[in-house]
Amino acid sequence: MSTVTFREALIRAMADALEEDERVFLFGEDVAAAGGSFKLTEGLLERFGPKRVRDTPISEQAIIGTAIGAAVMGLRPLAEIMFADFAAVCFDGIANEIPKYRYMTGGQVSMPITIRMCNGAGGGFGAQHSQSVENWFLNVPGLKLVVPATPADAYGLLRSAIRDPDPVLFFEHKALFNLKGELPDVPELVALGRAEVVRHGEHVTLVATQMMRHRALEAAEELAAAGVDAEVIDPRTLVPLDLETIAASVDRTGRLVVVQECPNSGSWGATLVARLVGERLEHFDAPPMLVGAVDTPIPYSGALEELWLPSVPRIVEQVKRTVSY
Amino acid sequence: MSTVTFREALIRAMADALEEDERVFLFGEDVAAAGGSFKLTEGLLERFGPKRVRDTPISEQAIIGTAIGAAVMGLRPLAEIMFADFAAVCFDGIANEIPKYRYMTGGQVSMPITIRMCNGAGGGFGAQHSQSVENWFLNVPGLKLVVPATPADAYGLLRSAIRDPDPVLFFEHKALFNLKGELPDVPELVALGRAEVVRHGEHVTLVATQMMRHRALEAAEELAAAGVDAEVIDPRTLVPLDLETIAASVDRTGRLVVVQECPNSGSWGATLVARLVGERLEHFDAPPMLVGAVDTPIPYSGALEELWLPSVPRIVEQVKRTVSY
Amino acid sequence: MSKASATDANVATAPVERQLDWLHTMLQIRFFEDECHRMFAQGLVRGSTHLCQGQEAVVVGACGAVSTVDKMLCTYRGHGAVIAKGAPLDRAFAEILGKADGLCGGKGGSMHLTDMTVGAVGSFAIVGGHLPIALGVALESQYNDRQEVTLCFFGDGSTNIGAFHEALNMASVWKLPVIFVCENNLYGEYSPLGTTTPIERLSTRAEAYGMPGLTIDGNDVEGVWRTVSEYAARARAGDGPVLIEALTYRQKGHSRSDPAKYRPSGELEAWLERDPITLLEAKLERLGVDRGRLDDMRSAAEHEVLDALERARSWDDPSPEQLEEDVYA
Amino acid sequence: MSKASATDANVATAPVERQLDWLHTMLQIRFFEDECHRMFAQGLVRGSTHLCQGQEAVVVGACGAVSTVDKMLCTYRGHGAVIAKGAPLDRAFAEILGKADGLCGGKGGSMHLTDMTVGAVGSFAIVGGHLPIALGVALESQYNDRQEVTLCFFGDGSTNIGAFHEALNMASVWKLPVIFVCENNLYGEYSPLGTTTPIERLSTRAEAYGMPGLTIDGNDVEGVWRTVSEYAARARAGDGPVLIEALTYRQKGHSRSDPAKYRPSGELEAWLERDPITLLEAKLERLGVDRGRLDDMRSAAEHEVLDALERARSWDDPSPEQLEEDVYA
Ligand SMILES: Cc1ncc(C[n+]2csc(CCOP(=O)(O)OP(=O)(O)O)c2C)c(N)n1
Ligand SMILES: Cc1ncc(C[n+]2csc(CCOP(=O)(O)OP(=O)(O)O)c2C)c(N)n1
Ligand SMILES: [Mg+2]
Ligand SMILES: [Mg+2]
Repeated sequence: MSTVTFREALIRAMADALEEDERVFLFGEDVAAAGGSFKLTEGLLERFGPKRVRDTPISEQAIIGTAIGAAVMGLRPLAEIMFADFAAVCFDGIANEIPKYRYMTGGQVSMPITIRMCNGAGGGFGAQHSQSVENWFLNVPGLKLVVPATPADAYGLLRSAIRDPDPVLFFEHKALFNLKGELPDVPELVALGRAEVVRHGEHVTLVATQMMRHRALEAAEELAAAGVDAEVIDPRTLVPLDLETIAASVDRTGRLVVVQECPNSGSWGATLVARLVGERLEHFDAPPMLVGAVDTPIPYSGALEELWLPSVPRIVEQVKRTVSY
Repeated sequence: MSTVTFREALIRAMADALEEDERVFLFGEDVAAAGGSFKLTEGLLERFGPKRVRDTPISEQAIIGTAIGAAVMGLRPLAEIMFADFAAVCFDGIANEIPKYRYMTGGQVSMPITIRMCNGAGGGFGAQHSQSVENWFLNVPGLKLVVPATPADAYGLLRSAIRDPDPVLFFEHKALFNLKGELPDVPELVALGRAEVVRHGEHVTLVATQMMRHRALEAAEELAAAGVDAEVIDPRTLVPLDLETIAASVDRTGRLVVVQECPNSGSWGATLVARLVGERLEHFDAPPMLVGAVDTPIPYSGALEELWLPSVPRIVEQVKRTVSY
Repeated sequence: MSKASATDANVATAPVERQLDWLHTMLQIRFFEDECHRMFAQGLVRGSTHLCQGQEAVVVGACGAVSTVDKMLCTYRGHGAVIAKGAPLDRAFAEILGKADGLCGGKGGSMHLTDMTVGAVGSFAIVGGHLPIALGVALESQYNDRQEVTLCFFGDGSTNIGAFHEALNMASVWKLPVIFVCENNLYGEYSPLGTTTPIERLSTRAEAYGMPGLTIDGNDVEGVWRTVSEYAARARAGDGPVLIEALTYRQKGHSRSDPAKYRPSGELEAWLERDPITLLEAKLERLGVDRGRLDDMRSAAEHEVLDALERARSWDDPSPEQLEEDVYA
Repeated sequence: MSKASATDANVATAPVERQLDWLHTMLQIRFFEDECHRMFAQGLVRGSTHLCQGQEAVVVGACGAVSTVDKMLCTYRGHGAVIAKGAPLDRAFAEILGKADGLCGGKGGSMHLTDMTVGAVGSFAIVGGHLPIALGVALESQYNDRQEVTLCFFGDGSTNIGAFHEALNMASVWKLPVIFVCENNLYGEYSPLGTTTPIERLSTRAEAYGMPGLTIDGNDVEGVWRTVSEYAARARAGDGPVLIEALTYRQKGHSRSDPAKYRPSGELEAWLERDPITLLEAKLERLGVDRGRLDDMRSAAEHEVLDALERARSWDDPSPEQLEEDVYA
């Protein structure tokens, strides 16, 4: 067991995957010689050489296309799109080709692609470099969406994503890169589609991912002092979604608050609520609530960005309202 | 009053807008000389000339960029993206630039753009030419989303969209082009953000847009024969959304079924349900339900495509379950 | 018409039997699409269809220059390319009819014929979308040290979309074995090339990517075969991609609903005189093949097509369970 | 280094006073960015920042060749361009500091400085994203029969993205008055141009779009000014766009976190000898301006910058109500 940062866990996962399977190759803008814009791929070129670890031009459509063609032929492309917001410049490949290719060919091909990208706000990167773009893909069947919050999950989920025969969008939150956590010497894989109950509680279920998981947990500790015992669940993957774990918790607590770093319209939280109330309305003792961002682009100014993000006090406040409903 | 097709209503709306305001210009692939791939712009080049009605290369990013730059400088671009699915090849412009430009410049510019695009399944166009891509944009604040179902709405909403100072994505459903309806000689504008109660009813509220509005209405007539009196509401615009009209109906009926031509994850219906239960859980006498498509790409084969689409019998069946809950 | 070719010194002539094979395939494609046209007119199939009639020499010559293990990607106007690459006629028809035993189980349709077993990696209907994909297909063979090439067909109008640019640039940087074949049929939908593209010869765009570019007669199947053979050899040797512009003509409208009224008068007629099948038949006659043999081949091809269609029509629609299959592996 | 220019016969020389103006602006930009660098180092501002130090001659020469009613779009490395176009130093600082009276109310930040009142239509941080937008800006002036031009700056690495291709092609088809200025500073982030781009001279890409393309010395402010003046006149006359590749050098790392260790040794030193400010000062001395006047100008510029910063720092943060403003009109 050792203490590593989220960044180190990612690098370790990529190295182990490259080691394990000759078909895996890593590519993207400045991932090789420079070790990544966020230093997330440091040392990998040196260790695996230029066939396995490749720099590309600034050509996201070409990056995604390369991933698709190589996957169809049996390689296991591990592509990086630097800021997740840039998924917009290669959206056609991600939304129209990757998730439909297998279906449209009647199962002739599989699509074992992993696309890593950095999402998330809080760093002053502004409206076009801070979005939680996993929400853009919720209505696109055929993609898996992974949103890790800890070094161990970053490692374990990335390994699972790379081994997975299906396409995975893997989101790395910029605010977590330096977060520390434990990693076993032989770290474990974490299966896609398994939520983690991060804190057990009886009065209310909080569901949150990535940076918001940490804020939800902080809120839960504050709430405990006020006598509210919150369960905190991190779904870890949005597709597939571990509805059972969340539903079981809600059936027990009767109360649900989703905390998410995005506007609520078209969010994963809204989808979760719609599914739960459709199946188990009678289990809710209070309205299920979404604590999200306001319906605006993400402002640059620190003063405004902190207001835009769901804060610990806002979470606490909503939970208190929900439990006293 | 005269009877016109949906297509004729659109052409009339564009002609009237071009007539009314010199700043409006129409452009896109084959919209001018050929009168549009779906003949939706026929006669407009002849009437307004090549300055106002323009063909472009197959360059959707250039089309959207042109719209943005022209709007910022005060023109009122009316752009066509042929199939809505192609929004994917210019997604960056639509999701990252258009809805954020005003905000990111602190209100220095406005963005009076209308982008028309053809969405919808049922015609055997396959997985990449049939999607209801309005759902891709739900999590992107700053866009307005318009989804007309009748010739009169097509006319009235398109005129409003073009006059609107904000960016509007205007979706034209391919299955409706030949649908006939009444249009007054001096047709009226339809304000964005106002739902229409298409059928009054007491037992359950059905909410649906575009082709599904017509199926919902058909289901309602069948249900009436079985003694179930359904209210049918067409929101007409998803952003802004007329929550009040829908909420008032649900408060009366206590039951909600959303019918939508898309997978339920990340859908506008899921957002609607989450908002309603968050505000008025106690008004629901039965779980709010989504009748959507299965979580797959859209199959080509007619046999499968009809299964993929919510059908009148499936709607009827769900409503019966909901009212007898 | 063509620029200097890669190995001018060594211009091959194809044996007559080989040319007869090409003729056979071109005839199959022609008859296949006649039937497609008819089925659409009769409302037997849905959606849209895009015929490549008049362009058969490009795909037959190019696919003839590579082998089954080589790969090929094409557009929605891809019936010809997929048949030229070796896909069976009956399953191709069945796909267009939306049948369970169609090439793609009925889930793809006319615009998306795919047959991995013959290296027909896909037909793509979002303009330009497959050019970047061709890079990955070619990379895999480079990665695994197999000297294969990837053919990538696309239209003239497609050279104005961003994906074209990114794909050609990166293919050149990585020296990927891709043969980019631009089927210049003078129109993108209803727009003549000159209204959307400010240069005459699309092959000059190759210079922007530091790769060879050349323009050839796309209605001369042997010429196409010769050029693609040369550049395929070059690509296999590790010298990277090429952009070949094949000049040809779309004899029908853009899609089933297009009567193609925008053509200047006389244009179609002039190109019909240069119909690639007529040209090849005339040449074979000059080479001593007698007319009777050509006529026999023509009716054989027609029968093969009609038989294949009859089989395909007798097959079943997909079953409801198939709706939810093939999303995830 | 440069190809034939549009009006070779008629090579203008700029009056000394004009050149002194340029020097003044270049010095302001240099000092402005020194302060940005310092503020980031001190943690006073957040996010990222991209300095254009060493590249000032490109933006000052180009903006100097057009007027306030002409429009300009640039990248995240745009402090210099926006100041050269005439934006006030204090409000530019305030934006970077996230203040309510920043150019964009604190909502844009370092990468998005915009000042519509001086024709600085935007700074864009998604590579290539603004090239298509420049088309619309230029179209508006063409549409309304005003003979204005639109300057559009972008980096060398940006010439490999699809938006570049679509924009240059359509600008040429529509003969839009856009001056595309590629600031070739040898690197895209940490990648030297040669690793991502298979050609030497980016200006040759203009041929693919049927527009003139030329490569000039980007550290010679007068040369930039002269070339842009010529092609702006051509664009105003309705003859369409141009691609100008200005060779220059980024003296700092890509962004604040980059120590730029990937540079070959000696490269920076060689370029520092060709620093555009040093070059211009030397030239002005040769033209008879005395060193004292240059020194005075330097300290004046420095004081203007420091004063502006002091003002900006005293201003208020945005108020909470401003969070939800400016989404819709
Ligand atoms: C991104 C995108 N934009 C527009 C279309 C609609 N469209 C289909 S085919 C076509 C014309 C393509 O012309 P070209 O590349 O010359 O090929 P051809 O049809 O002539 O074979 C267009 C515009 C599309 N399928 N994809
Ligand atoms: C679409 C997109 N991909 C990647 C990036 C990340 N990125 C920011 S700047 C940059 C390098 C751009 O290089 P160049 O065009 O030469 O401009 P320079 O920074 O040298 O001025 C990259 C890759 C981005 N902002 N947008
Ligand atoms: Mg064509
Ligand atoms: Mg650069």
